[in-house]
Amino acid sequence: QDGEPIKLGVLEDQSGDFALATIGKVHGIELATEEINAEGGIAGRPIQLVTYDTQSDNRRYQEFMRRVLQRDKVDVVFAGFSSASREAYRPIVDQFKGLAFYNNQYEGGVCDANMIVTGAVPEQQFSTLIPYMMEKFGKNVYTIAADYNFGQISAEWVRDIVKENGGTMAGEEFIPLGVSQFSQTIQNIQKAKPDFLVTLLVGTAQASYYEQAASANVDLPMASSVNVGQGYEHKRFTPPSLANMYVTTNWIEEVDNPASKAFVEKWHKKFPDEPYINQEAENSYIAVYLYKQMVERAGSTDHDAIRKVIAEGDVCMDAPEGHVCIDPKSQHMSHTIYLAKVNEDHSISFPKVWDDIKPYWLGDVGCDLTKENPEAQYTPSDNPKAASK
Amino acid sequence: MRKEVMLETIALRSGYGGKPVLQGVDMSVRQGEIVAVIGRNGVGKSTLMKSLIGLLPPQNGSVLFEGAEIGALSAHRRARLGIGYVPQGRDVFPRMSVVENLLVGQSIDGSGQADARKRLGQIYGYFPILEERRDQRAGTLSGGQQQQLAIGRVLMGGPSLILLDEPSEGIQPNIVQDIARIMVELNRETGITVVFVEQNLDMIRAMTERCYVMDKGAVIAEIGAEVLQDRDAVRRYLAV
Amino acid sequence: MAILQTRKLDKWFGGLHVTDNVDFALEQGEVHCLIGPNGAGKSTFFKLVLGEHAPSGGEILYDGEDITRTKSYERIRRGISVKFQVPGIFQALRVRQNLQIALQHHLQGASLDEEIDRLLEFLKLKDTEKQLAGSLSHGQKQWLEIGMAIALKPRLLLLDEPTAGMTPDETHATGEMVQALNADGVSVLAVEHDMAFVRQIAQRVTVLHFGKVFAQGTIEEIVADERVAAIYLGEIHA
Amino acid sequence: MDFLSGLFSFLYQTGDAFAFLVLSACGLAVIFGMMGVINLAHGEFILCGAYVSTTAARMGLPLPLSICLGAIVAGLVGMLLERAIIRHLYSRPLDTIVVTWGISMIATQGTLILLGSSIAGTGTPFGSFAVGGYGYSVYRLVLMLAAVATLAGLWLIFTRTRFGILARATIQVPHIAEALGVNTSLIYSLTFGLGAALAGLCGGLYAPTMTLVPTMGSAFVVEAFVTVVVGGADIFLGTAPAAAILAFVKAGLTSWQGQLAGQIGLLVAVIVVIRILPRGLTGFILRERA
Amino acid sequence: MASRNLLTSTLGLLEGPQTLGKGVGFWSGFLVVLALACAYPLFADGYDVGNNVYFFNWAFMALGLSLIWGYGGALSFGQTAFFGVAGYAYGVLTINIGDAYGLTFVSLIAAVGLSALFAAVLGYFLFFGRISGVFLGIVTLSVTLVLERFMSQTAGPEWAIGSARLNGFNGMGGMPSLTIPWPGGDIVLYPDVTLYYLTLALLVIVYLALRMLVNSRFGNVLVAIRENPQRAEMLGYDIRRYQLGAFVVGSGLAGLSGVLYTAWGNYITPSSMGMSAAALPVVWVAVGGRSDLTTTLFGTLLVLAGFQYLTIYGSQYALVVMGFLLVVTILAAPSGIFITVGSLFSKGLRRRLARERS
Ligand SMILES: Nc1ncnc2c1ncn2[C@@H]1O[C@H](COP(=O)(O)OP(=O)(O)OP(=O)(O)O)[C@@H](O)[C@H]1O
Ligand SMILES: Nc1ncnc2c1ncn2[C@@H]1O[C@H](COP(=O)(O)OP(=O)(O)OP(=O)(O)O)[C@@H](O)[C@H]1O
Ligand SMILES: NC(N)=O
Ligand SMILES: [Mg+2]
Ligand SMILES: [Mg+2]
Repeated sequence: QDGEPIKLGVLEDQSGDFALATIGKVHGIELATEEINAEGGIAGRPIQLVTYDTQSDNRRYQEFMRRVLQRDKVDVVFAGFSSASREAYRPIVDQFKGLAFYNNQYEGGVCDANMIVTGAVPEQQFSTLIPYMMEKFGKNVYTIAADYNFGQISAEWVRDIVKENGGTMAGEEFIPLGVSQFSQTIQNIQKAKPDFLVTLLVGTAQASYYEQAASANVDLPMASSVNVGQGYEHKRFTPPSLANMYVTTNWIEEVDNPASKAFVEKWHKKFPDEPYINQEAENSYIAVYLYKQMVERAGSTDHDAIRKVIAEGDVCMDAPEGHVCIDPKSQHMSHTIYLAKVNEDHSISFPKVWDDIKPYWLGDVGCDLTKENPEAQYTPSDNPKAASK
Repeated sequence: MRKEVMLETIALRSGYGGKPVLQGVDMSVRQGEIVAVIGRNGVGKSTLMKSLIGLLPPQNGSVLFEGAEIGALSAHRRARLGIGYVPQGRDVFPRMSVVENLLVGQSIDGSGQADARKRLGQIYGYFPILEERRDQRAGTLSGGQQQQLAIGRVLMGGPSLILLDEPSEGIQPNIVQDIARIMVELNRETGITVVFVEQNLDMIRAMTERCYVMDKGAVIAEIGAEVLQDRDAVRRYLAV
Repeated sequence: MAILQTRKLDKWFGGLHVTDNVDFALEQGEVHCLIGPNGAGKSTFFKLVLGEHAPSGGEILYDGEDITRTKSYERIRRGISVKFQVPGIFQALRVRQNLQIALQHHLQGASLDEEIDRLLEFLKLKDTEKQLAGSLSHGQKQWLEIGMAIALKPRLLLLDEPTAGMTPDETHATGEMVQALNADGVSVLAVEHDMAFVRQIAQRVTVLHFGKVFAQGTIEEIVADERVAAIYLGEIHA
Repeated sequence: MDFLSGLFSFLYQTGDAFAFLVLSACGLAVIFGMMGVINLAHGEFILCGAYVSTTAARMGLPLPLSICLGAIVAGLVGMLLERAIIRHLYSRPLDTIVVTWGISMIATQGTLILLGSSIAGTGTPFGSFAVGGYGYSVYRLVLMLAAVATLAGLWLIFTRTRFGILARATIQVPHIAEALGVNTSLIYSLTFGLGAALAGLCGGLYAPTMTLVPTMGSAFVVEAFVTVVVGGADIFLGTAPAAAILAFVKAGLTSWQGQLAGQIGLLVAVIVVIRILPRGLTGFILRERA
Repeated sequence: MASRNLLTSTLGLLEGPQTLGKGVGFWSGFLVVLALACAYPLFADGYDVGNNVYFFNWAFMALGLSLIWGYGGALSFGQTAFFGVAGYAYGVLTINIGDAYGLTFVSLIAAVGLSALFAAVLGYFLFFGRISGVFLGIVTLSVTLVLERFMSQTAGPEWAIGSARLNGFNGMGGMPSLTIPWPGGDIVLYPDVTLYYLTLALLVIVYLALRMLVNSRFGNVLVAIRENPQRAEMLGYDIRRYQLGAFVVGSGLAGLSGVLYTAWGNYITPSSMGMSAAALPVVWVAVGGRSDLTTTLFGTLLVLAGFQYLTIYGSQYALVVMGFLLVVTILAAPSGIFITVGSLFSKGLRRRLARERS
């Protein structure tokens, strides 16, 4: 055991549609690993990465999840960008009783003891963002969202929060993934005259919306939980197409505090060509340190032991974004949430920061992984609490 | 008045893939001559024509045109030397109109637009149906109409040598006679050289006095006017 | 009784009247030739009879039954069979397989093989049985297609220019084959421009011109007809 | 007034969809519709046009010139590929599926490796105008004009120039065209190059309106294929009406029921049109005319 | 006696003009390969065995496409539609009726049947509407894309059949693996040795049955239709029925792939009906050599294994290398990789290659 490397599987999309947002995740893991190994590894054991390129293809996740668990016998695996890829590999993790980290913001709801989630979830991103926007710009809201689980569930969150805060939905529109032409959508928005727009657009094709809206002179404040933080559109598009957009993110490279600055600096030293360090990259980096902590406290890589550590409720660390902790009930992570505002020239300012927003929702609806493990994904309309009502 | 040899093959061998068909063909055609090639089904007549125009590369032997070796040239280069080819089975461009088909033929001499009008008029004179159906898609022409188009098409390029593979096929008798007449006329007026594969003895007799007989991929005889007049004699050559 | 009859059969291609009110009857057991200028509508007539084209008007009777709307394959199954003007064979299959596909309708096993061999012999294609049909010479393709047409054991055989590209001897042999089939009771309708062949086989001849029946009669009558000479035959046969 | 602005809006939306379909499809209409090469790398020619034109524009070349440059570079790349690879496959067009799929993989991933996961855009020029209280992008009118001009240009090239006639002849019966003195190998290169250039033009034209990533070509491919095929055998007769019908259906359904309906409606329209006209629109038009 | 004749003539169809390989040599080779395949789990670890099951899963779809396209000449670009329909059907059925009493196998059969039924309806619409060539390819592609886009947006709770949530783009999970009822505890077929043997057996059966089918009268006609549909019709065959028949069988096999895949990974997703998924079977089949079952089978397994290998070891260059290999293979091996490579060793293949070259 002693001195034997700890094997950490990495399944991320280094090519294909998602590569833009996910290559940085691999780099984050590599950076953390290098640092940890330089400091003597995890409890004296070096981390050994076993990395596969999943090519933005769900089937590769299935193939390689089996491979890392069965052949490479990794101790833990960090895997997946899209929720579909996570759902593709989750049955395999469950079958082999593996332990997987999903280091991505997503629609929330995974209640599975074999999964640890470090990405942000809706209660962290929307319960902060939407009330802020309503207060600042008005209560009439229009949502355009990618027409799949993430978009639909996020839109549901937005809708509920708008209602709770006494606002109205001026409209809601779902855009199939891969759509790149928005003329009609733009007109629908203009017709509805909302006070602000919530954009839950996902993927590179859908990002074309901003340029097209700008050229049609849609001059609305925008709110988003995915853009900027994930796809760094403000860096890629010509100003001012993203101006006046507000994003809640648990971290981006513009975050202005010493820890964050140091983090950015060492990152760019190691990866000078990195176009942008996004929030998922930071989540992935954090995750390695959290895992280190869990293993060291558990005294082994054994999952049950690790879960006992998590159950203690104080697996926490000071990350570039601030203090974060793993919630024992859901095995999701608390976050510091930054409200990033995109200015005319696409520079970023942070009008507001929320400390320590907990991933409370799963616990509220009845997920308690310290007691039982349903290996399921709950949604606002489909969860134990909704069922018992 | 012996004229120069225009086209000559020496021990020409060619075929498809590994399969040899022509087993050493020797023939020679003088400038301004009309020569027929006859033979039973499958002896290699069409193969010979394809080898002359360059659609099949020679495996051995040579093809000389006006004294120069052309065996290594691609088909379009040979065509541009002034060789016109009418394939067996017509092969018109099916989804192009009749005029457009004719215009393609111009590439043989790459002439300009002005000339085209004159040539078109001439060809419409030979084959009035082509003018009538000027804008019809060639693929919907009747078999005989297509054959006329295929012949008209090479004449558009004003070739100095024309290779005809069974030109009478599918054509109504009186037009067969017309075609024979046209060829002879052209030959007289412009000195065009003609090599043609044909089964129709009347047409052969109407056009030529000299005829190569092929069998099993080789020229086995050369027959002249007297023999051609004798139907039974010709038949004997063509029998097994 | 007529095995094939058309009544006021009509076909337009856009503005072109290709088959113009054709009333035609082919008697049971007859060998009948259809001649006429290029573009007269002979091949189109065949295609109408076979159901390749839908007529613009009129009807087609086979064996006294209306088959105007019957599907092509059904017409074939009732005993019509055809050799097209442009050889239609299975280019990428071997010669033998071409015949097998035609023959497997009514034969199988050893008798199928025997019949294929017999046909190959008859068509002089024995040497080429393993060749791909697409690599046959033009004339050989014609033979193969004739072979496929007769392999169906038709009651009515339609031949569109069967001897195109054949030597006089081969043409003659084809004529004998047609006569042999006819002796077995097959009715034949052939389109041909080769008058020697027409002379050899035709019991009756119909001349089509501009889609209309222009003349009808024995070959002697037709050849003697000056109007036919003018539009079609030219001086040699006049 | 309300009616008029509504009408304008519908025409604008239909025109917008039409432009997208036409510009996506033109290059494919030449390469697939004419040459029979099933070009699954069509999107990558578009990518090439987009990247080149954007890079040129960011280096200071005026946008129209940059777009032309994109088209030219894509065309040259196309000719190169034709020479090296595609020309060996004309006798077996189905195999072009695999080869162009391979080329597409190389191009997409190669771009990712060499140029990173995205490049910065140029922004959409010309600003906006308003009709009946709604803002519209001027540039999208330019796209519509470009679509019509491209169609007209293609039609002229292929029916009114000698190159066009020779190209069609070469593609229909290559060996006979060759035997008639046509340099078919040159014609093939030029034709393929033209198709690639048109794809590049599409990329250049849409680059200012889109995210520039290595996989961006895939946004065009399905629409392009569908338009060309619904058009049928004669691309010059078929592509424009096909694009018009599909654009009408797509714009109508999108404005009525949203983007999903527009997407699905487009595909269902394809199925229905082909079912009614199994030879595509060309087959239908020709039967009416002949 | 009669039945014996029937048997021998049926078995005789195992070889014929439509399939490569005949005689003692070929069949001994076949047995050797089969024996090796049977012995494989004894030497391989659990991962390799399960991974091979995964490869086998796709082979059915490839064989089906070979029948439809390679033999019948109808390029269906939408085999993944049937794959998806059957996969989802298996999921919905098993989630609702459970995995006891061999019900997973009932679901398997029902799901394959459903995809075949869907193929029959669609095929009727296509072939009886005389749709062919590229038109067929585009219509089938459109069908599969419609299914993909539709299924992608079924995330909401209203999209459920019984207790089975369709779950949109994220895909449907939670269906049981194939389960054999067994006294003293059902045997759950995880991707492991038992599932390996089951899948292998299915594959051998399907392969042999297809060989018999294509060498039968039906196969002759199918090939004839590919070569010249008009001629085939003029020989009295109702070509639409034959095309439909091939389409239904081939699509049923795609359905079988879908079920096996879904049961293997307990997961099915709309993207398995998307554009790139739809192109894959075409690529596999073309690389091996579409007009033969054996080359299709081995080509598919080769491409699957080769690409996975490249992805494992090729890092981000994997896709470039794959693309390059595809291009080179098609250029260098015009009749598919096996015939071309095989022709180096075998005279028969050499002749076939020469024929296809010319
Ligand atoms: N593409 C080909 N591939 C292979 N062999 C071929 C090909 N074309 C023709 N052959 C063979 O070459 C031989 C000669 O054919 P060719 O076409 O030259 O005959 P031909 O004399 O023109 O006959 P016909 O009078 O029937 O037109 C024949 O045996 C034929 O089977
Ligand atoms: N699909 C079509 N569209 C338009 N016109 C057509 C079509 N098919 C045939 N035609 C025309 O119909 C007429 C009759 O053609 P058909 O093929 O029946 O003639 P044919 O009598 O067989 O002539 P040939 O002796 O030359 O074979 C011709 O003028 C032809 O151009
Ligand atoms: N997890 C997401 N953004 O799909
Ligand atoms: Mg010949
Ligand atoms: Mg005819």
